[in-house]
Amino acid sequence: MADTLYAVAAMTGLAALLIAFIRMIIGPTSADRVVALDVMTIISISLIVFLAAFLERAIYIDVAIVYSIISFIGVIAIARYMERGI
Amino acid sequence: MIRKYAVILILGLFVLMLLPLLTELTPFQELSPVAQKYAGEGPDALGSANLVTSVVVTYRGMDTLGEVAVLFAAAAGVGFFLRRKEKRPAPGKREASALLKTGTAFLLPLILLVGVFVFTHGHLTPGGGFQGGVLIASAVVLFLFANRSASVSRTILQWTESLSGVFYVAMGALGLLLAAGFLDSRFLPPGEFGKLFSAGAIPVIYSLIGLKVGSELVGIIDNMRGGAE
Amino acid sequence: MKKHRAKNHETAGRSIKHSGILFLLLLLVWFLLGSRDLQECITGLIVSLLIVILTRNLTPVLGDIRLTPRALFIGLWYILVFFKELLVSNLDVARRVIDPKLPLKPGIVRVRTRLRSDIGKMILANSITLTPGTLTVGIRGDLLYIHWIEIRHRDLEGATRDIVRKFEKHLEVIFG
Amino acid sequence: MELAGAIITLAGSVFLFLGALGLLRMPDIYNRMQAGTKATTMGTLLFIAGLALGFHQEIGVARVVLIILFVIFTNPLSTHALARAAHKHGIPLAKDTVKDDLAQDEEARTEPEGEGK
Amino acid sequence: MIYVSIIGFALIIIGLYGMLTRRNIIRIIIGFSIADTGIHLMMVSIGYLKGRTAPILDKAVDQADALQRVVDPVPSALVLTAIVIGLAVTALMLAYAVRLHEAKGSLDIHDFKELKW
Repeated sequence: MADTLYAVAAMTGLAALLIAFIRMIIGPTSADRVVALDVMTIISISLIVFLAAFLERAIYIDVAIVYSIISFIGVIAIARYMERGI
Repeated sequence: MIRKYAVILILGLFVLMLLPLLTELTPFQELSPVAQKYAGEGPDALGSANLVTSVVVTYRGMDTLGEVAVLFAAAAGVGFFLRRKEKRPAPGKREASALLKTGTAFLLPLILLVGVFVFTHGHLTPGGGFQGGVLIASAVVLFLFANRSASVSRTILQWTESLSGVFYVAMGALGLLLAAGFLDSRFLPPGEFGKLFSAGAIPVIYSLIGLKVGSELVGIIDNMRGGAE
Repeated sequence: MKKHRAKNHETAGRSIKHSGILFLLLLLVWFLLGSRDLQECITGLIVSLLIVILTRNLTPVLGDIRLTPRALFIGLWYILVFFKELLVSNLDVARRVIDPKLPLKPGIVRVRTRLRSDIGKMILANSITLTPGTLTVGIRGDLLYIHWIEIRHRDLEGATRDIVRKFEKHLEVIFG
Repeated sequence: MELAGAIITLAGSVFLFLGALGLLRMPDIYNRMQAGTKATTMGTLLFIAGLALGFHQEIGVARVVLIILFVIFTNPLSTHALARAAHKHGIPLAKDTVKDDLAQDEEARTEPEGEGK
Repeated sequence: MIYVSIIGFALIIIGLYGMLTRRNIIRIIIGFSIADTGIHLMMVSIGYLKGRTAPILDKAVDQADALQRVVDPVPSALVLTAIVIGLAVTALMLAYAVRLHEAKGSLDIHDFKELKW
């Protein structure tokens, strides 16, 4: 029962990833694409934790932490570039 | 028009050249003999839980030394191309939002800490010197993005980089003197498997690599920022 | 890094307070990251101390936090308020997204905050961004520019009352 | 315990999905950010918390708490930076936008801003 | 893991195509970066063994059955090296692009005719 629910949750997460990807492809402005990429990153972090739980490897959580930090800095970099700050 | 056909021809030749990589690729059923030696002996002999780390730092330590040297050469090249005598904030650059400045002042130490964690736990977690160095560099990059007029102290950077490089090579020489060969990490006690102070000199060497990589990357970023007008 | 000279007694006190809070925070993060045996403790202490010393020239933003018992209690209460607002906000967004007509009336309004400290403003802006239909777009002094998904008040006072007050009354106690 | 975790994770994934859907449906970038930030922050929070509840022996709770704290702090900050950049970049608001005080004030004063003091 | 190999192969070809057809130097560098990533993916996929896990020993993977449970660590180590070298090369190319831009005020590869015959 619980495993089925978890699997459904992961599938929903993957679907969300795909939808955000559509926005990244069509997004009229660069800011739209960056927002879509940010959302995709956050969904991926959730899915990495999901994998860590189901493969029973706690070490994959470290990957999620570092990924969230790097994506934050990447978004800030693009934002500062767009407002001509760097 | 000819250009287009030339491009297609070159790409086709590349596909032909690289296609055997795909078609001849037979997935391994077992670990290769080298990997069997590393995976079988590595944990006992070196005490490192992360097999990739034991390969990178000890078994293939010379490769890593060369890699660090290449990175150093690249940093020096970037510095050579883009070096400026003095730096001033270019006019017309917009200040960052006050919220971002506050957030940076608060997040910078935390990201630095995670970076240090990643490179000190290279033998236990998926981290390591290069990943930790990149995290440290990105923390400094965040600071530079948020504060237009800020600059990084060159003296600190150069001292960190040189000292960690010198100590890295010195650790390698110590391995030559006290253990089996250059960059052999077994001259410190192996400690208890899975603890922080274990795996001989691997954490020390990887921390030095982390500091060196971090300061080199910060140097590259700083030079690029000063060079772009 | 950026030079910050402690000019008088008050800024020096603020700086020391900042360092202390930052040190505790770093230790907490270190323990959350790794295991908690003796070797980790010693390394964590040394690393945190080093980082606090290295970053001493940054703006001491954490020095504005008040550490009175009342502030701590309000802080815990604030977390509950915040999570409630987060939940409401998500149900609100969900309703809007699912509704086929997309009920929107967006615009950017000004609001005024009474908070003086930088960190207080940051927490306030973050809270506003995460709560129903509002998104902080800009800040200038004590004016915040909020993108509001459904404008209910066009004037500054009404918008301030609707968006800011519910957080501000708690944050005022914690940060001043 | 495991069932409760699974239900929380499912709720989180629904929020993630709604956030992505909002990203697709909303008319302009600022409204997209509204959906993107709020729903995904809450979604990630619930998703990860549910997993931590169900699998606390396997993955440990401490690091999961760290991820949640980090996401709560940085996600609104990066969204704010991006929204500000989009506004400065001149990306227009949707057609049915009622008012834009920021652009109004921006025109009134031309000096560089952002100091906050 | 033949899929990963195919994706890596496709990335290499896409990157090469970009490098050959684009005129802007920055885009050429991006093409190089994409091809680089494709090479990394192919190298990692060669070391993969079906049903095995990352070569890091902890509570979940015992030292005793490590030989049966982990993937090949050598390609991973090589990819670590390759990533760092790729980063160094990219940084150097970007620095050179900055200098070219300063020299000619343009990043179009067709404006640099000195080496053409």
